[in-house]
Amino acid sequence: MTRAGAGGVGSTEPPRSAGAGLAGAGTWTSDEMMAVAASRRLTNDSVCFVGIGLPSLAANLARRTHAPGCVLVYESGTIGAKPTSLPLSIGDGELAETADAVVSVPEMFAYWLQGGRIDVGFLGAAQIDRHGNLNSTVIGDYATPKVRLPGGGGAPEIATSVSDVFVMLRQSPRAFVERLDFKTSRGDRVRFVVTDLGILELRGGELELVRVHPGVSVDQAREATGWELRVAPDIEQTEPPSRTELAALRALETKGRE
Amino acid sequence: MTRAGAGGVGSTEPPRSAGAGLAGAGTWTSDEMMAVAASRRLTNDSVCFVGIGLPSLAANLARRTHAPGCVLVYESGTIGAKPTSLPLSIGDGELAETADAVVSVPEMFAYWLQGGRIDVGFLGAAQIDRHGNLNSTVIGDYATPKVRLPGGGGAPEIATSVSDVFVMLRQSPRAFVERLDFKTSRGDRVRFVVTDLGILELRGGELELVRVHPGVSVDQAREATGWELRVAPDIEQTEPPSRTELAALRALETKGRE
Amino acid sequence: MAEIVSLSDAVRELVADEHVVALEGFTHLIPHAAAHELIRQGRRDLTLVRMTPDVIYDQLIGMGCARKLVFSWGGNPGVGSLYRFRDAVEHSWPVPLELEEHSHAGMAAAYAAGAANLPFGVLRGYAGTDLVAHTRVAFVECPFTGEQLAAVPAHRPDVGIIHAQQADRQGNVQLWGITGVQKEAVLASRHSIVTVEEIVDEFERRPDSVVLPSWVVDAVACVPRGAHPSYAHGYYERDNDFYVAWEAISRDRDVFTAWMREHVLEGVPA
Amino acid sequence: MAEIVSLSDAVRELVADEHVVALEGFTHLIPHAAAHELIRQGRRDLTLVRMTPDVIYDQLIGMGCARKLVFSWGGNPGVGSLYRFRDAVEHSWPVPLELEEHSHAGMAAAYAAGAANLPFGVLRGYAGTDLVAHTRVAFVECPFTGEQLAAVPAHRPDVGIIHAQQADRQGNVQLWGITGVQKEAVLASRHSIVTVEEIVDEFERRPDSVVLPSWVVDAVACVPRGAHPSYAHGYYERDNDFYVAWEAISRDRDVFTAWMREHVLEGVPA
Repeated sequence: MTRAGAGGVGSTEPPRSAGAGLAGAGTWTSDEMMAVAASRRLTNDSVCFVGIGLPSLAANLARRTHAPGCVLVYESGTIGAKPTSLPLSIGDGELAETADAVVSVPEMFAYWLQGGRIDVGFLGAAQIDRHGNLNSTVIGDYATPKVRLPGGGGAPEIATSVSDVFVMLRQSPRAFVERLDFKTSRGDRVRFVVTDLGILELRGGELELVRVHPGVSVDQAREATGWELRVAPDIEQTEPPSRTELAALRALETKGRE
Repeated sequence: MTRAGAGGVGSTEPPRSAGAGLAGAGTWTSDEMMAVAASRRLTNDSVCFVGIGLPSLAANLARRTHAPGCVLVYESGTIGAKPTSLPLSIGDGELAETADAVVSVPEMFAYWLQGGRIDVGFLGAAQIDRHGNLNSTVIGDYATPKVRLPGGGGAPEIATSVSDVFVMLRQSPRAFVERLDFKTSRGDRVRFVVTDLGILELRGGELELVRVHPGVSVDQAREATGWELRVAPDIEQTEPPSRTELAALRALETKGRE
Repeated sequence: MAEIVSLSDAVRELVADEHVVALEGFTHLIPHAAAHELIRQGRRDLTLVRMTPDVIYDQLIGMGCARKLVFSWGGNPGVGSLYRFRDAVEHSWPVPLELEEHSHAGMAAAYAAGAANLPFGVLRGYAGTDLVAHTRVAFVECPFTGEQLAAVPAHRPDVGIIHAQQADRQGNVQLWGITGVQKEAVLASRHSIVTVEEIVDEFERRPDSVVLPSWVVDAVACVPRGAHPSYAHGYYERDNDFYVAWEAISRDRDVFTAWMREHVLEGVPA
Repeated sequence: MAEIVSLSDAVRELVADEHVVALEGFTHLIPHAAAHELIRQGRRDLTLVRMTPDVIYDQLIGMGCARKLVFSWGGNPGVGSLYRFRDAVEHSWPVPLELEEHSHAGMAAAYAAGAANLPFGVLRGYAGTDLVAHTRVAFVECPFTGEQLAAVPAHRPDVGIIHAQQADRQGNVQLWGITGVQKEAVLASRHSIVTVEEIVDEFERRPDSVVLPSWVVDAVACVPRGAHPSYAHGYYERDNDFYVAWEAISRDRDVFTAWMREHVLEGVPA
């Protein structure tokens, strides 16, 4: 419940500029671009720890496009869930109904997450630093916070138990900060960060901009970052969402809203 | 699997004197007397950790006579088993089929036994000392044993996790010893020991003979004990098995053998 | 053996001021009706334990029932903030709220340790986070490998409260679907209350279901729709509109107070 | 993802001499056919792990496959002694057998720790017994209460082997009835082999069943009656006569050797 969506991207941040950030591309929203970009990094063999919101959208999109074998594990205890529509919460009934098995929450965290059986974990946050460390706990001082956020939930151990952490987080100087107000989870295993502007990868311990989404400039990404952003020499533009990806995504979203 | 029956009374010892020890009473065997005497100590509220053999017979007899509410828990994971016949092993299919629930063995030992939810645990052994400590591990030296016994199984933690330990063990100087060859489980929680000769209770940290079975003399019990046996001043004779008890017992045994 | 009683009797008899109380249900079978009864009976200074203090604890906290919260994720899932929780932490309204904050893995290990009657649970966690400085966690060394692992103190609530689909007439309980940490919450607690959708003559056992035998439960109360606005698998769906609507109700002290008066304080006790 | 292969291929590929191997099944679903395959393929110097090394390990030990035994109860359940086990311990026949002896609770905690990828398991046990001096156990102090608790090193076998009722064509596995410690044995092991009664198109899920998804299993082999003489709930009953007969077979080295030659070495591989 700390993944993007609940703890970060989706809900505690107001939707900033869905679509508008794409400077006229206009045929998809920035949320859709983020979901598509993240889904492409999942493979047919991936076992993913999935949260609600964009991560769930990305993982379910992967299952419906290039990675039908991708296994979805929700921290509520559902292993191998195959939802037909986007779940409203990580504990939706359909996850249990379509799962290979449902286990208890203590078992999920002990045997499955800590057990080292999960390849990919999605995380969101309110703040990220250049090393991929995340804050989803407080803005301001812990004892006298300016904003009390939901807290870490699964994040501290997801961040250290999965092989690859995928972060999904809208890019802004408020979120991409020089210094976290609180370190909720460690960045060591962050593989990349998908934002509404592009994709960053952790290279040599520091996040580096490796892709900008269509219609986004490197300067925009720099301005949206609270530290001096490293830019990869070989930076490329993200491949725009394909017709197939968008169709699959919208089918999912529509069903989820019905 | 270390309870009387598997680890002690029932099988590793040859049947010594079934019936004969009762000096002509002749209408029940000493096994039956032991099962009846143990079953009487169970109440309608008892939650029992049951092994195979005499303990299972005693607990199932209690359920069929004065304690229909007595809950049987087998270490194989079956909670609230209601077998119609005597199980052949602690893992018989009928235990699972008639149980309220079946849990994993790690859960059984962690949440249910160590959890402190079991009132009564039955134990057998090859040796017992005057403090109720038991040996079901080796006769002779551990590294170069004269006889390698099956080992502790559940006994070490049963002996310290249940409220009351009931020991069932045939009485002989070979079994009732001054000094154990190996301490497999502690005697602190032993409430009484049912033997083929009588009943001993742990009083002030030492076992004391409080009952002799019909046809058994106190001297017989003394001779069958490897230390100087304390005898309760108020020692009584065990009430012989009633017609009801014997009928219920034999119905169970017959079904078990079918 | 569980007694089958009314919810108000169960709460009256088993939950006292200053108790440590865990109401569990991980996104599913959240015992809302029981929380409302705690509010109606005016319990104070509770230490509330729950992995995901969502709307149910927002209500308890906003009504001033809690002195301390032990938790790992406090939000309105899929919607946003819990404003009553935030108001208590940020502005001590209506009373100050002490926090003992864990990760999900730490909370789960603490419940499992409690259920197993151990004083602490062990996990590979917390290390390298700022949580370490702000919660009850210690590090223990593996006597075989030398590795440092996190230890969390076991949860041992005075009362564990859950909602389940069914009880039988003997007070045995069955729940299924997402079963979360409910078994551990009941087994870790000194006493337990289970509200159920219905009382049946005999269970039909379900795959991945949890059965709690009557002798580990103190009180069973039949409260149909007792998990609303969360859901009861096989009985009713999550009332997602309510979660969305809670955002506006929770955001304002007066709106919240009026809503609670109308819907809970003056509601019909179960 | 599990591959569906023959038992002999699975054993050939995954089990090597000197491996630590756990064959589990608590009185039920004991993987006898897999043990026979280990014997036929002549594995040596294995460290065999099992809570209840009953007839299955008596056979492996008597055939000289094992160098070490990690266990908690070694008898012929309901019958008596394991004479091959005793002969190895008492007279080093056919080879010496090192023992690492635990209690059931300790073995269960060690498997659970292994499944959870922890280096040790914690329990309230062993204290005050002579086991402490003869096994791998240590005591750790609770950092919150000061209580001393036993720590056992996690089981992390090279290969875990179990028998289950069913696999589906993707290699997902389902077992039910008494499920023992099999889930933990598989999850604690680096590799795993599951023999099954049958391969089905789709599971019918059962109450209290365990499902192991294909991606945590290495090899599935279809071996009907692969648990005989133990039983497979819903398929066949325990062959109690065999357990009783084993007493006489096991008691004598020559009788044992002849029996194994006839029934296992010259038996038809699965």
